[in-house]
Amino acid sequence: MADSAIVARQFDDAAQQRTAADLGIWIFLATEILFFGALFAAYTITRIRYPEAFAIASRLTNVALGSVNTGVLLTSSLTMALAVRATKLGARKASIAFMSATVALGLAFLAIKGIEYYLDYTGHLVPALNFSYAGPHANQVQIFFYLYFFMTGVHSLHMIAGICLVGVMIAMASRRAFSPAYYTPVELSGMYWHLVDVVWIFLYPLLYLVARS
Amino acid sequence: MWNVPLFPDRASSLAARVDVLFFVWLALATLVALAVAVLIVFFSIKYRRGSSANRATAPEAVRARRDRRIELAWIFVPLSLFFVMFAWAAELYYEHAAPPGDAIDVYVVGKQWMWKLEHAGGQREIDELHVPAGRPIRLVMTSEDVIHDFFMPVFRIKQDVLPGRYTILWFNATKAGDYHVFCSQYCGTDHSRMIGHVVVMAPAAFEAWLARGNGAQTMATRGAERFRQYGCSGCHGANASVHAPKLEGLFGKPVQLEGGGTVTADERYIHDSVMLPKKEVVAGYAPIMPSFQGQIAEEDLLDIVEYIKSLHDAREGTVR
Amino acid sequence: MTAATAHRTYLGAGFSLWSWLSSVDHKRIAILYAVSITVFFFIGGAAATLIRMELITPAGDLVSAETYNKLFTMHGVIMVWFFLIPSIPSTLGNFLVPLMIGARDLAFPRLNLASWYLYILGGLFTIGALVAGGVDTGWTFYTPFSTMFSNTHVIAVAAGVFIVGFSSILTGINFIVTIHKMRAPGMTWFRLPLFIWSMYASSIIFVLATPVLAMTLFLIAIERFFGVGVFDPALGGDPLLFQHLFWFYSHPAVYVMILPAMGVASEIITCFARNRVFAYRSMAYAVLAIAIIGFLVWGHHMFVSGQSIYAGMMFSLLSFLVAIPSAIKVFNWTATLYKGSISFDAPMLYALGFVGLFTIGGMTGLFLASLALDVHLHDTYFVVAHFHYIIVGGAVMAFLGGIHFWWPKITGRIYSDGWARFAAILVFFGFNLTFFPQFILGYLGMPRRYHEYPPEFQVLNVLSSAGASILAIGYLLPLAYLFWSLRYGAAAGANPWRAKGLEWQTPSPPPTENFVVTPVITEAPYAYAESRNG
Amino acid sequence: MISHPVAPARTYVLVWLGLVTLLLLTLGSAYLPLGWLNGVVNLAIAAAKALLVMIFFMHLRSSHYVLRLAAAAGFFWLAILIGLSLSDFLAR
Repeated sequence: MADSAIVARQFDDAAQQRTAADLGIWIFLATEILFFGALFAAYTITRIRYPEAFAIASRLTNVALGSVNTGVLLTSSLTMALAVRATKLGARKASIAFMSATVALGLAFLAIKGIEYYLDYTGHLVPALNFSYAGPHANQVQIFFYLYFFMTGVHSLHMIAGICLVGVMIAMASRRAFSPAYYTPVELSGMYWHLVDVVWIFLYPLLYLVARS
Repeated sequence: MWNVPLFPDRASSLAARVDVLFFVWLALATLVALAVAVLIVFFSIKYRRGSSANRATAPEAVRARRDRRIELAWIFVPLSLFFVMFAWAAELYYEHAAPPGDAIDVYVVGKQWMWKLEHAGGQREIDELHVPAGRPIRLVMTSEDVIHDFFMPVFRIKQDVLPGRYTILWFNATKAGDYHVFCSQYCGTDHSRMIGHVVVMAPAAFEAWLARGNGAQTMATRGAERFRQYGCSGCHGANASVHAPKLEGLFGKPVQLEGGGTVTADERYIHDSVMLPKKEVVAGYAPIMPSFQGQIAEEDLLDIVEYIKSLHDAREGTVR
Repeated sequence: MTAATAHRTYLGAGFSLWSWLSSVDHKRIAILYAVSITVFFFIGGAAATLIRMELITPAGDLVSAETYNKLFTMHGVIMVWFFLIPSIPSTLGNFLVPLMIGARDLAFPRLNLASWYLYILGGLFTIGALVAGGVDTGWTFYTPFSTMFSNTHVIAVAAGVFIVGFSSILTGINFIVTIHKMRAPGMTWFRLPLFIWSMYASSIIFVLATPVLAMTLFLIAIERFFGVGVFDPALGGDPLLFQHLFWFYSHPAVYVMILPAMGVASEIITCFARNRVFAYRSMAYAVLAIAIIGFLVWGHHMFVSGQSIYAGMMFSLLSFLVAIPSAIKVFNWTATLYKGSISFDAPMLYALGFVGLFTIGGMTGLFLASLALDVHLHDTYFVVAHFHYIIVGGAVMAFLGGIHFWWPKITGRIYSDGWARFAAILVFFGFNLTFFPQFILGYLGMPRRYHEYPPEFQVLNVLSSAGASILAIGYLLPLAYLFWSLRYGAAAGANPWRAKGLEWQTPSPPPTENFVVTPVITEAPYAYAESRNG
Repeated sequence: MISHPVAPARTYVLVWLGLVTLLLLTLGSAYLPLGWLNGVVNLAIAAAKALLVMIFFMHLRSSHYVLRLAAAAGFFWLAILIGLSLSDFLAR
């Protein structure tokens, strides 16, 4: 089992095993960038076609909650980075504490996102469900909200996956699965978590900050 | 049964030029394929296992230098050839995309699974297009549902026909006859039955055909009716109280847009102004026009487009 | 074979079904893939057979228009995603990548098994949708037809392709990491066999293109389900946006089919010409160049779509550029024969057939890259003939060549060379008879995806269908004599072709750990001439 | 035993402070009437934040160049996708 501290049979040594895992996760993250990339491309082209509608629609998003959520996510990246660091140093309790904080912040993010979704719902901004908008460009405003829900929705699915992943890491850490010599799963979970954060870093200005001035 | 054509008829000014391009490619491709085949066969025989051919190779350094020269040759010789062929094909493509100013407009609407065509004089056709030889014809095309494609092999041209948008195709037919029109973009169940004819006629015969055509009203007359029917005249009419842009003499002129920039008032602009009025607002006017997306059939809109074009003609002919 | 040695081979590592379904050995997973893609190949082939039968007569008299549309959609979807794209990488690639670089396994063996299960899951979705009534959008899923107008099982098939896409991604990740990290001592980058280079280049496409397709299909499914979206003009979307996203994946996907075939051809031609490959380094750079420039040319599928004509010109120019490395490969294979010592065993016949058919396919691609000519040829049978020359004449021919070349290594058995040569020749002639008439049909103007056609096209269509029946026999024959060899074939020995690759230095079939001792590499690949003895 | 270098906790906290500052900066700048520059500033700040996360939290600073190449490839190919698609939409 590659999950144990023992080097898996296909590798020569632990260093080879770990550099392989590092490269593997980065390539996976590159595929994630392009997975979201298709959405960013669709967003860019649609925004260029309907700049006024996107300006109007973006002002209908909840910038306060969006900004707070960005802060929450950035902080969760800090706790995750500290958790990986603690694991590397063999500080098991600190590592568990930081990972628990990460999970808590992740859940907070989802909760805030949920409140936002609820407010969007009561504001009749959910396409295909209850969208109605009386101002100009209603049809294109709806397209913005379609992209908004699509992009944040796919991002939230990634958040949920990340939370589960870190949860498993907590369980493994409490069973003393990691040591300064073996911490690859935590490292990889951290990388995934940070990438989901990076995606949000771009979603935030594109969805919330269009034409606020 | 034994009528087996191996090469299509040629019936437009462009077709001959596309064919020349094709034959040059064919010659190049045959040359390369033959060269590869001949070399493979020649080497296969000469250097078959057990043959007594001389296999002694030059020293490594000499060989490496020679190999590099060969490599560079077969990078740069094809590359320069490709640039020439690219430029040639691109030039022809540009001409294919740029209709001459004096072309006769015919309007095409594709729908699953038929072609509806309309001449400016109001003559309507289904799956048939009558055109005079020797005059450039410009097709303004749109679709009511999915993407179709108007393909006329004898003219060597085709163009996708998109919903919600106008695309343009033009040709100058040179030879009278009855030729195929195919829908060549897959469009659903009866895609292969979305075919028709383009009938190229001598100009006189075409005039006669037009005269006995079914056009009780010209497209512009019909367009004027639609213009009232959809309420356009309420704002754009002569004695409307609303501040709306004047349409007389608009067509073909540059339009100043709100927020800077100009566009030419072509078919696309008129179409988009009706469907997406907020997209390109004329400078100095409030964006108050409602969108007609989903409320007006593409055919009716084409009538209105032709009507607005005719306003242009009327002004230059009479008002001045 | 004694009991002791039998136990040591990967085939002897377990005989129960579960021992196969739970194996993380790359060689056993390769076999799992080989069996599954063969099944899909014959399903897709059955659809092709019905299509060719329908097209014998101009009238649509064998199947209804709806059925016909579902048939060519099923043929495309299954052949592209369930056969061609995984074909060489997931079978020969899976088997050979660790063996050729001197590794014990891929870097992530369990991921490798997971990718097979994803493939099967995606396949089940797709087959399920077909059984439930099929889908009629064409494999290209063009909007707004796929989102608003088709009333077939678009979402289920999109889900199947979405899932199988992740199988490709996992394979790609595994190969890239393995090639970077697991090479045996002395196996430097420029000592890698060209097959490894081709796997590396294909993997780049797998990981960077496939996610875009996955998300695009997701967008299609949501737009279809909820009636809001960015593709349908009636909703304010743009159908050309879909085409850009789709071809950003699907054009590189064509290179995923042909690059591995190029790798196979390089291995076979050097072995049977007993010669070093001509200009090894430019062969390696060429596959990378094809993989990378191949991402920049997708707009050549859209010259008549209503795309900006200036964008069209840019994409046309870039398309000519990507032809250069392909041309280099063809010339270099030919030059590899010079001063060789050539024998014509079955794998070599397949490989030489590949070079010829690929040359024709590649040259006709240049016709299509030429803007004004594409205006006439786009969406006609000329395009159909062109891409079948590349991916059937090219990729499938090379795949069969590879199967014949490595069969003794994979199974430890020798097949009948006479039958194999006969099948190779049959496939070559059957293929040309099937697809050459389609070039003529295309220039005449016969559009693709036509259930009925004007009667003057009949003779050429009958020729094509006749060729297809020969081709079908050519594809069924290997199934018979290869299976026969499993039981009655002579033992192959470690290196029946006296080939140079590392994979030939271990017993046939290889032991579970691939090498008894980790090999150390001291020389460049294809050192045939140095050890040639007559 | 080769292992990843371990950065001091202070580095991470400083990076986080940087990130939060940039967040406030982008939020603030969004309300300045800069016209088309707003979008550019927003994206530039987002890129800076992403770089901070990737360089420090994801350890690209101390990583092998192949890993940096893999990270860059994702963004580079995304640029190809968006850039070449735009060549159509902007030139129509």
